[in-house]
Amino acid sequence: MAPVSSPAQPLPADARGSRRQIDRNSDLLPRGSSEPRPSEPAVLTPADRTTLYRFLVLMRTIEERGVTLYKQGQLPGSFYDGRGQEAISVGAAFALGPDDVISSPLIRDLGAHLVRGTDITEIFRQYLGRQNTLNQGREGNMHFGDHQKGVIAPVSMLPDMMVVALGLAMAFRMRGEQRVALSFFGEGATSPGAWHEAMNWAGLRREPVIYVCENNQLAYSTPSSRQFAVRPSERAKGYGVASELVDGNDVEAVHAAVHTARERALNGGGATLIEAETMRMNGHGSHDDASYVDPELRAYWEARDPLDRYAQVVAELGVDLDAIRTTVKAEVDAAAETALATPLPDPATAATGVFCEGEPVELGPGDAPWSRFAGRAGGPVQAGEANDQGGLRTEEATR
Amino acid sequence: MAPVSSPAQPLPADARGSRRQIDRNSDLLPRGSSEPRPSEPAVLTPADRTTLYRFLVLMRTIEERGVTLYKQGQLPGSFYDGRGQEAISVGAAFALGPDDVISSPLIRDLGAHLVRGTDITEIFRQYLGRQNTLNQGREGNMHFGDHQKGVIAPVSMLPDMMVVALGLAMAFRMRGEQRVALSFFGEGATSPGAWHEAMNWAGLRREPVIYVCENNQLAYSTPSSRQFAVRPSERAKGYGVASELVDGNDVEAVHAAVHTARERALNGGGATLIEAETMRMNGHGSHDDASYVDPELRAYWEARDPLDRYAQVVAELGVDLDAIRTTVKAEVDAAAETALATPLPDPATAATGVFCEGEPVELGPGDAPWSRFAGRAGGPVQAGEANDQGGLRTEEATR
Amino acid sequence: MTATTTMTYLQAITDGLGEAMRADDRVFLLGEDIGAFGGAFKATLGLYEEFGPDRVQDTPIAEAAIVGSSVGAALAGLRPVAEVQFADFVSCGFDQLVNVAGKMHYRTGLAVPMVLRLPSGGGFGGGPFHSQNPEAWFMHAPGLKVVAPSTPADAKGMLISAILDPNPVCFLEHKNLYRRIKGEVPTGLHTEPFTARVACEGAELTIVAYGQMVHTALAAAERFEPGQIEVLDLRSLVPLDEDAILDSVRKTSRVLVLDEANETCAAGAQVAALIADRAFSDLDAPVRRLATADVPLPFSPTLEEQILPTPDRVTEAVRELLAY
Amino acid sequence: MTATTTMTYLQAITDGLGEAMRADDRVFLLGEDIGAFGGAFKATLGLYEEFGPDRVQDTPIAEAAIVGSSVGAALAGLRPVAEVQFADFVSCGFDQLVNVAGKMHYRTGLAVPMVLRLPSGGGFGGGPFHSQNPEAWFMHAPGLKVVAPSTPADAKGMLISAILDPNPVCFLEHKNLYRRIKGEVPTGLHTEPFTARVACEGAELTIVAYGQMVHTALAAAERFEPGQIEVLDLRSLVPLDEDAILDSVRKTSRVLVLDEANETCAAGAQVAALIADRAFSDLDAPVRRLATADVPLPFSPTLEEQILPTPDRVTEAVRELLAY
Ligand SMILES: Cc1ncc(C[n+]2csc(CCOP(=O)(O)OP(=O)(O)O)c2C)c(N)n1
Ligand SMILES: Cc1ncc(C[n+]2csc(CCOP(=O)(O)OP(=O)(O)O)c2C)c(N)n1
Ligand SMILES: [Mg+2]
Ligand SMILES: [Mg+2]
Repeated sequence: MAPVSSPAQPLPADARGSRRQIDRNSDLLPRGSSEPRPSEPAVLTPADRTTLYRFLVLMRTIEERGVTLYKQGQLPGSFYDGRGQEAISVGAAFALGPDDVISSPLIRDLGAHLVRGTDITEIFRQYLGRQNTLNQGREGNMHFGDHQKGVIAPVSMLPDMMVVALGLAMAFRMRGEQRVALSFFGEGATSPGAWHEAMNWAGLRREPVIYVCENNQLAYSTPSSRQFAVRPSERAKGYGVASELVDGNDVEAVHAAVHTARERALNGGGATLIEAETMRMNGHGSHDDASYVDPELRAYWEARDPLDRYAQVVAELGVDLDAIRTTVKAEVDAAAETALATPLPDPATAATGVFCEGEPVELGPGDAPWSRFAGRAGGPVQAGEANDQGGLRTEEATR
Repeated sequence: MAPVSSPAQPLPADARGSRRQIDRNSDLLPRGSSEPRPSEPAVLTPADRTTLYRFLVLMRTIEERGVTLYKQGQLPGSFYDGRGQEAISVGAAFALGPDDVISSPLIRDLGAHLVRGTDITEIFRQYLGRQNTLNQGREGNMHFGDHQKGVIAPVSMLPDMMVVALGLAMAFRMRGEQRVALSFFGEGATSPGAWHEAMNWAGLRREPVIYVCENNQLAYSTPSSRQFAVRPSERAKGYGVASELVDGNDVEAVHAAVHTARERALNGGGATLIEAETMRMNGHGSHDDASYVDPELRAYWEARDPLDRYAQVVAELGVDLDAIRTTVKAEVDAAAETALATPLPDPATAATGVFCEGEPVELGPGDAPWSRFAGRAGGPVQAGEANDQGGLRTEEATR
Repeated sequence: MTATTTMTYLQAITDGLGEAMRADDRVFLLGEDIGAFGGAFKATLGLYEEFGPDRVQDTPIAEAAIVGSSVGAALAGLRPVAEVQFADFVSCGFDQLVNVAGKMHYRTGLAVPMVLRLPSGGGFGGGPFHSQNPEAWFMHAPGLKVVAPSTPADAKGMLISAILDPNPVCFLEHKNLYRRIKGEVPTGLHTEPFTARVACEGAELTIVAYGQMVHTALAAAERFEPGQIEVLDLRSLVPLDEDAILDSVRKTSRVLVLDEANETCAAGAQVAALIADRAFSDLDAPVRRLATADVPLPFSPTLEEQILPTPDRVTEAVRELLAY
Repeated sequence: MTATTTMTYLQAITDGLGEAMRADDRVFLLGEDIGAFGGAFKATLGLYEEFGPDRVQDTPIAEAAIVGSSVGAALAGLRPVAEVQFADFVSCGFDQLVNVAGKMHYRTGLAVPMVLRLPSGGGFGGGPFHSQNPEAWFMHAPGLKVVAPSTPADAKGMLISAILDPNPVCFLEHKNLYRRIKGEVPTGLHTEPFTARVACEGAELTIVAYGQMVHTALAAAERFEPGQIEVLDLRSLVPLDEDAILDSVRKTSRVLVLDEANETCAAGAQVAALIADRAFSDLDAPVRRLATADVPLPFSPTLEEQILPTPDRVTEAVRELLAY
């Protein structure tokens, strides 16, 4: 890093009238700050832990199946997965309440969709380009979001959805709602200008938004050393955005960081950037053999696999991990089979719906499986019974 | 500013393989770094000081005349000036060598054009929309640059020319040239995404570029407190870009900062951002009465007028300030008269030259009036005799 | 009978914003310097005082964030109306507009009810970066509506319609009409449909125009016999009122398509292509266009006048076509 | 006789880059993942090894900076050739392209000799963000040249011509032709002028097309008698070879204008408007267009096929016109 000289001649404070005299920023102070709410710690019950593990396994199992489908030539286009990064999208989404909105999970973030309760048969259908309720076959792999679950589909342009999340957060603040918006992105996505505009605005206005940066060492073939000179969690300091660097392969660390960020946001403390350090263990997409990756580096992270690590924690609770894996595999197999039997979309629908003709649909609440949210605003969600559609009933796993 | 938490769980260094193992950044290390050159201090001779003062007066005098022309209805469009900020463009440009390139002076930066040797009659012609060699009447007030003097005309989109400066610097580095590119912009121009893309790239690649941010408290009506939560010279640390905060109303402080930045760049130390704190003393343009500005704030800065302050320094050298003012006024009057007698552009030229048909013209060397550059690469430029066309012969002023 | 007030085009916009905000508290404004200052053109004057800082928000200089945060707010159920200080700067938020806002409904089924106010156009010495007419870019981006009123009543009515519309609407307001054009404007929550309007009836030749060019066309039409020249004010570019265009051309059999925008791939190219296909057999003369040449709009008055379509040049083109 | 080699469209591009770099050491490449990796499509494969890291530069993900730094490098006398990973992402650098690069020469007299390589187009399941055809936006931005070759020889020749051109050139290379189309390519520093080319001669009807649509048109033409259908490959959109278009239409009197881009304000709208004005009296039938509807290009094969112009739909339109 280049040397940073200290200010040569700091001016007296009263020379900066803009801060003192014509500041109207107080206009925009978050509503939340006027009624502070007690912060709660990120306590996870054994059932929560089992649920988290189950989501990790579910994500891994679905994506492994996706890779197989790709190799079998069943998938149009390429296949994109988050192998090695499962702890991030699962841990982050698990810390959200039902009315929070994710804008958006990106291609490494299947876990976020799963935690919110997205139907896994529909997920396979979108992989396969079949008729489905998530994107009607209009969008490519992983470009979907179940808006009935408070998830917005991403665009490809990085990291545009950070800005959309900002707007959602702004609306929540303006209406005095206790909700946050969360956006995922890779470390490569910190280079485009949209990142800066979102960070600057979020820090300035203290919007209730959480930015989760997955620093997985690579942006396609480009190492992070060719992306920036200063890591994102450091850079956040230049925006008045709180930041935290976490081990992205530790699902509870990610969960705790997002929980803390959410508490901060709801208490009027504004935006947070969480940099979760991890490693992309597969190619950029399944077409990419990632031969440019140093085998030693891969080995380092292989040894820190987030599923293996969390398996130890959950096994100590006396949970039958094999039972979870077996149930999940059966579910995934069934979903994939159903999806494979689903027809391609009806060509007659190809050009419909460019414009909205009626009333806009509203974003629905997502599942919020963490025990903390049981019986809360989200309705009848119970810890361990989070997901009716994805078949994520943890009692099966915990017996 | 929101609290910034310290990294929760910093990972071991060998987990960041991208920095260690697949780093190819060394490919792009600046050529300059291989042959270190001795740094020179920013020594100003009495003649240099007189020249600097003369440029300050020239800028003020031209712009006062411009405001008068605006009030007389002689100018198409509005008029934009840099009253109160003269020390920045004058001091910064004075630290540049002949082959350095400015991309670009903005609407507060007339002084940069003057130091580089731009003809002042042509400057009046462009104000008046008359036929002129700087922009052929195609561009509005202050949107010009004399490329024969190594100055590139700005676009309006803020701060796009920072990115162009980056490309110029990149070319200088690639060719192993001892040149820098310098870009001016206001504190408001730090919010658009282009600022970030330029800063990130400049810091990462250590390009020989100097970014001069004029923090003049306001962006049109918007105070800097509504523009960012962390000031630009602090934010620069998040990019690996060296930075300095200077008193923008002290011409020698600005000069020294740019000189240091230039030395750094030529020695392979990469980019620098200089935040020069100052105050816009007129409206955004002459159409704007700036009634939204706090009178006390204005008074604070009025008392620190850069011309008044430097007049004291130069008077102590025994220089006859009135003589300078009188000569400058005569020059400016003459230039304005000639410009007023110049016809509007020939309509037949309106649609020509959208495309380049022949060979691209090359950027020419600018005047480099600092005694340090006397007799150097720039040719016959002597301290105090910098500008043949603008009539800036300091010997007249110093007798 | 609706009550009306005489207003400038600019006052009609301010009035429209105020009415929409009074009628629906989900409507809010954001943009650079639009708060207490009232905006570069004073289009939001008085609204900060009436509605407060949350509903009239000053933003940093960040067009991508202005557009993108409007998308987010719209998805959350608000009705953002964003001002871009000059339409020229929309290119800095272009990606958010065409890729995020425009494609959202088709891709996800989520509506993006937002309005982007774009003070556009030239004719007053704005130079290359304060005179642009970017509407054809948006017409070529599926999912965006694009409207460009020419009168105070339409400015207000179409602005309110745009705010009520569940889709992203690019609202081109012509800077050179702001204070130059006055007219009767219905009071209250007046709406106007996104259709064309016959600005002046005629039987022998149709001039198709929108925005400032409607006034240029009307000035030229006055030099002919009453009833000779029809001026069709498109008002809306997406949706394009194809029936109105074809009906008029079928009636007159001669057509001149005007654009203030640069000629190549302008709105007028689409209109001319439409006529050449669907009204071919009704035409008695070539489909002629008059547009700004493919040149950045220059600053100096002599140059700008040379580039923009003027009543004189329109008159000449009409004469030629009538003589064909 | 020029020596030739059989190459794919993609290989021809790599070959063209290499030849230009060997001939002029001011030429350098920049873009995301184009270095040792060779680019998302492998268009720069082997060039990093041959020319080293300064002349084949990996960049951060920053399209505005890719375009803007290319402008700066060009002003400094280099000849940058920038790759946008997919043409769709050019919208993120749109402002630098249209406002900085495009307007520089007119405003300042400074030339900006740079090439922006834009892997564009659909037909292979890329979905809304990996299939766009953005060329009409650039056509509507004065100061940019826009070319879109359809054959390997043209891809190489026009790429080298673009690099030699003193202006900013948007080079649309069609992703769906990369590996699908092979042909004879002249070796060495082969150049091609920015003019149209008759891809197939015919007397009864002209199909105007460019890029992938040339192949769609040729496939359709084969279903008619030899010598019946003329296919005009525009190759260059700015400058547009108006003479070639008018000559062909004057000869055949019937014309179908094809676009892979979304219909409204596409290149084809400009071509159709040109014909309707300047070849009006030579026409025996309406100027018909066939284009992709105004819809983001969908992902699933059944949907994408339904939206893109296909040989079947071209054939049908030709039949209709011949019967007119
Ligand atoms: C603005 C933009 N430019 C280029 C691309 C093409 N692209 C897709 S993914 C990718 C790499 C992203 O890296 P990172 O953000 O680190 O995410 P990761 O793939 O590592 O999860 C690139 C360059 C894009 N999607 N958006
Ligand atoms: C991208 C962009 N958006 C909006 C504008 C309109 N605009 C012109 S000057 C200005 C204020 C600039 O403030 P600052 O950068 O602080 O410079 P100053 O005028 O204070 O010197 C604005 C918003 C612009 N030029 N560019
Ligand atoms: Mg990454
Ligand atoms: Mg300022």
